[in-house]
Amino acid sequence: MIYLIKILKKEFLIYSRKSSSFISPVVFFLISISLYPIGISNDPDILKNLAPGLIWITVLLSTLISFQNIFSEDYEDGSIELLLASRQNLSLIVLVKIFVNWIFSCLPIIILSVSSVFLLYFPQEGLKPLIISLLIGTPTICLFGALAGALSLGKNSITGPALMLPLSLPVLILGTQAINYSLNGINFSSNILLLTAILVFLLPIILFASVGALKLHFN
Amino acid sequence: MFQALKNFYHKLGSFPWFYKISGKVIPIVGFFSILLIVISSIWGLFFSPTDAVQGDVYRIIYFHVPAVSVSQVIYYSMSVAAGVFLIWRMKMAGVYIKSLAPIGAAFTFIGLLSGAIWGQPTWGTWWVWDARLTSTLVLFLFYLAIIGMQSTFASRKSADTAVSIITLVGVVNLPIVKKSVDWWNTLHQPASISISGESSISSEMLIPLLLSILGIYLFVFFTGLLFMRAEISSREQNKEWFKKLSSNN
Amino acid sequence: MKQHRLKRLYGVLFIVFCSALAFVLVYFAIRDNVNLFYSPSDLFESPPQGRNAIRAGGLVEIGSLRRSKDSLEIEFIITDLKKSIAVNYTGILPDLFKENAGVVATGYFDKNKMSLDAYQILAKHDENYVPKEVKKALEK
Amino acid sequence: MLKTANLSYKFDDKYIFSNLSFEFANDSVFKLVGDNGSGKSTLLKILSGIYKNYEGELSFPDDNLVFYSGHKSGLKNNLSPRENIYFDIRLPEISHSQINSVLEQLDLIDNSDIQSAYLSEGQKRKINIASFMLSTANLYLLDEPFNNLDRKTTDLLQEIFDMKINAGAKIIFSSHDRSSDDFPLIDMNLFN
Repeated sequence: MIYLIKILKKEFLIYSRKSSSFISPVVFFLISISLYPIGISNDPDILKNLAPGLIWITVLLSTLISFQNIFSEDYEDGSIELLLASRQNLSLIVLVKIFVNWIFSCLPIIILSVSSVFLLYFPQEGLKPLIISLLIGTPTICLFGALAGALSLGKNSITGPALMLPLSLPVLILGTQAINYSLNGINFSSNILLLTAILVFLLPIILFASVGALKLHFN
Repeated sequence: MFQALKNFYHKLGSFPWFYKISGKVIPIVGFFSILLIVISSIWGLFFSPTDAVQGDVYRIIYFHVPAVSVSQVIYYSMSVAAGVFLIWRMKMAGVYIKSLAPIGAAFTFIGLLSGAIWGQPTWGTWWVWDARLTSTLVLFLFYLAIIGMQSTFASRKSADTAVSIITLVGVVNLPIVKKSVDWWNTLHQPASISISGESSISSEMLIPLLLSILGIYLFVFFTGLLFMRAEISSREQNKEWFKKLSSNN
Repeated sequence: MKQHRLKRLYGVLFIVFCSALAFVLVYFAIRDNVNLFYSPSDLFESPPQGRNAIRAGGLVEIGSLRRSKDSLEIEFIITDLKKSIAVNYTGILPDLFKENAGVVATGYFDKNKMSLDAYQILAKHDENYVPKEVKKALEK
Repeated sequence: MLKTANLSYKFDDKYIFSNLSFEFANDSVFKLVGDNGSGKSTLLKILSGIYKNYEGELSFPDDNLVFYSGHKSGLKNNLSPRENIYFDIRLPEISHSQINSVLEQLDLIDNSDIQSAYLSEGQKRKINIASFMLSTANLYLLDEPFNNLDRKTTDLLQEIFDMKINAGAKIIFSSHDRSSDDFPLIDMNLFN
């Protein structure tokens, strides 16, 4: 177990040293949030009911950009080989990597999405379901990101995004619908439960698939 | 009888036998498929009656319906090949997936394009986020993922393994996407040729449609064989059976 | 127990445990999906409490469709051949909406007026196919 | 006893090397030589467990603990040398005093806390040597450890080899110079 904590610290250090890993989600969020009113329209009620979808799309795109650097940097400097040689349980290590990537690519955006109440005229009471659905939905999207990253290791082929989008479509639909339901009085707990079910169901499967995909590169 | 089936199954997997047979079959299939497509398009575009409701716009059905149906059939056949590859490690299945993916992608694109062209006059918009259109787009994305996957692996075997896994993930994911998107009421009118119930288009229009479907399936068969032959020759060119075979014909 | 077989066992256990947990969650999600489906007779016998929206379905009674001249306001009656309730809806009806066709309306039910003001009308099935929920309700 | 019996490795139905049988006695050093692509790195990767689908038998002693170091050192550029060593997954739990003593021996101590990206190529290789020194494995698999090392570091590496051998470990490393100074040779060309 201790080696897992050691790896968690190592990943945190690496991410925090790379200045881009702090700034890119924040800047990315601000850019997209300011683009939407300009691009679509700054009429409050249009933005109001678009807000949930827009925030979800921002989180999805942020993961889409950052899924490359879960594994590709380790592939280039050979750490993946060392991990394979070390006989440690690779799936736990990959889980730690995904968790750290979630911290640095999704969490900032979830926290910042509170600002959408002012920027996108998002109604106050919709905030709680928004945060809950994001907190449960984004880990699943990061899982898909890890799988895409493991498969297209090193070479940025079309496979990553082409695989991630279809897989995260249901999560996107459930997430945005949960918020819309809560806004017009419908109980949205069933959506949240479904989102959790998807996350819980997919966690082991996508984890072992990613480890398998990594090993495929070193058969 | 079972023994005959088994060794036919093994013969199917052997490259030399396939290379010999496809050499003879390709020209015949190619000729017939082009012929059929030409006949059905001419018949469908100029001679079949105009539709009462949609006027002449419906004629695009002769490209849209076959393209969409063939794109889905190709994908399901690829997922069968993926299963065969993962269980029996048959190299031919890997060749099959790699060759059929671009064809499937092309026909999905044709299906989307023709659907949009047809949708414009009838629904008044080029594109409508509706269950079937979205899942066709997702199918197109999966095809791209499979094509993209081929080049990211050093060894051929691990590339085929990864591609098979993605194909199976796709087969599982497609119905899920269709179901989750279905929660919006769908504008796409029900399938005009329902296998079970009576088809809701008149017979004069139906015959050219069936002809064009047959033509396009034959065309896919033709290009599929062609692509597989090319793929086999690229994988096996340093093998003696290939040198012997390609030298004398 | 060989080392890697033990590891594989843990992996399989982990997958089985997560799938079981997922199914339990899905069960709860479906069960307390508040806007359960009500047929008109259900609405009469056990009307839903609370403020949340419900889904009601049935066949559109022939001749019950009334459109107001100046606005998009529409009223029609749905029935399961035993009871029938009025539905009012403002907006464009889906193109497959016809009389004597199956329809599912989602909205808020008003007990004393026995009417449902719907904000979503689903009529995605054509005439020769009645939504299965409605069919179930009809057989009851 | 580490033993291979007609070990062969096929990459997409082309054999890189085949039926290699060898017994690696304890506390000894073996030098892998052979042309490029003759399978030196592949053999090291098979022995270290990275490549799994080889043909033939491969038997390890049961208390086998492997230290593998390939062409790419696994060094993180935005971590300092000290952190790179501390977080090296191949090493057991090590104390900071051990790290300091190793850094001093390799005279890396004065820039042990700046990001490794700013170090020279030679200094980066020394960090890898530091991990090699601190490891308590009993099977060392090194891919061309002596490449472009200065005289001083080469001698130091020789010393560490002897230290590890006395401690009862086995070392198998690949190299380009075929001069069999005093290490028993395994010539991979024989098995192509």
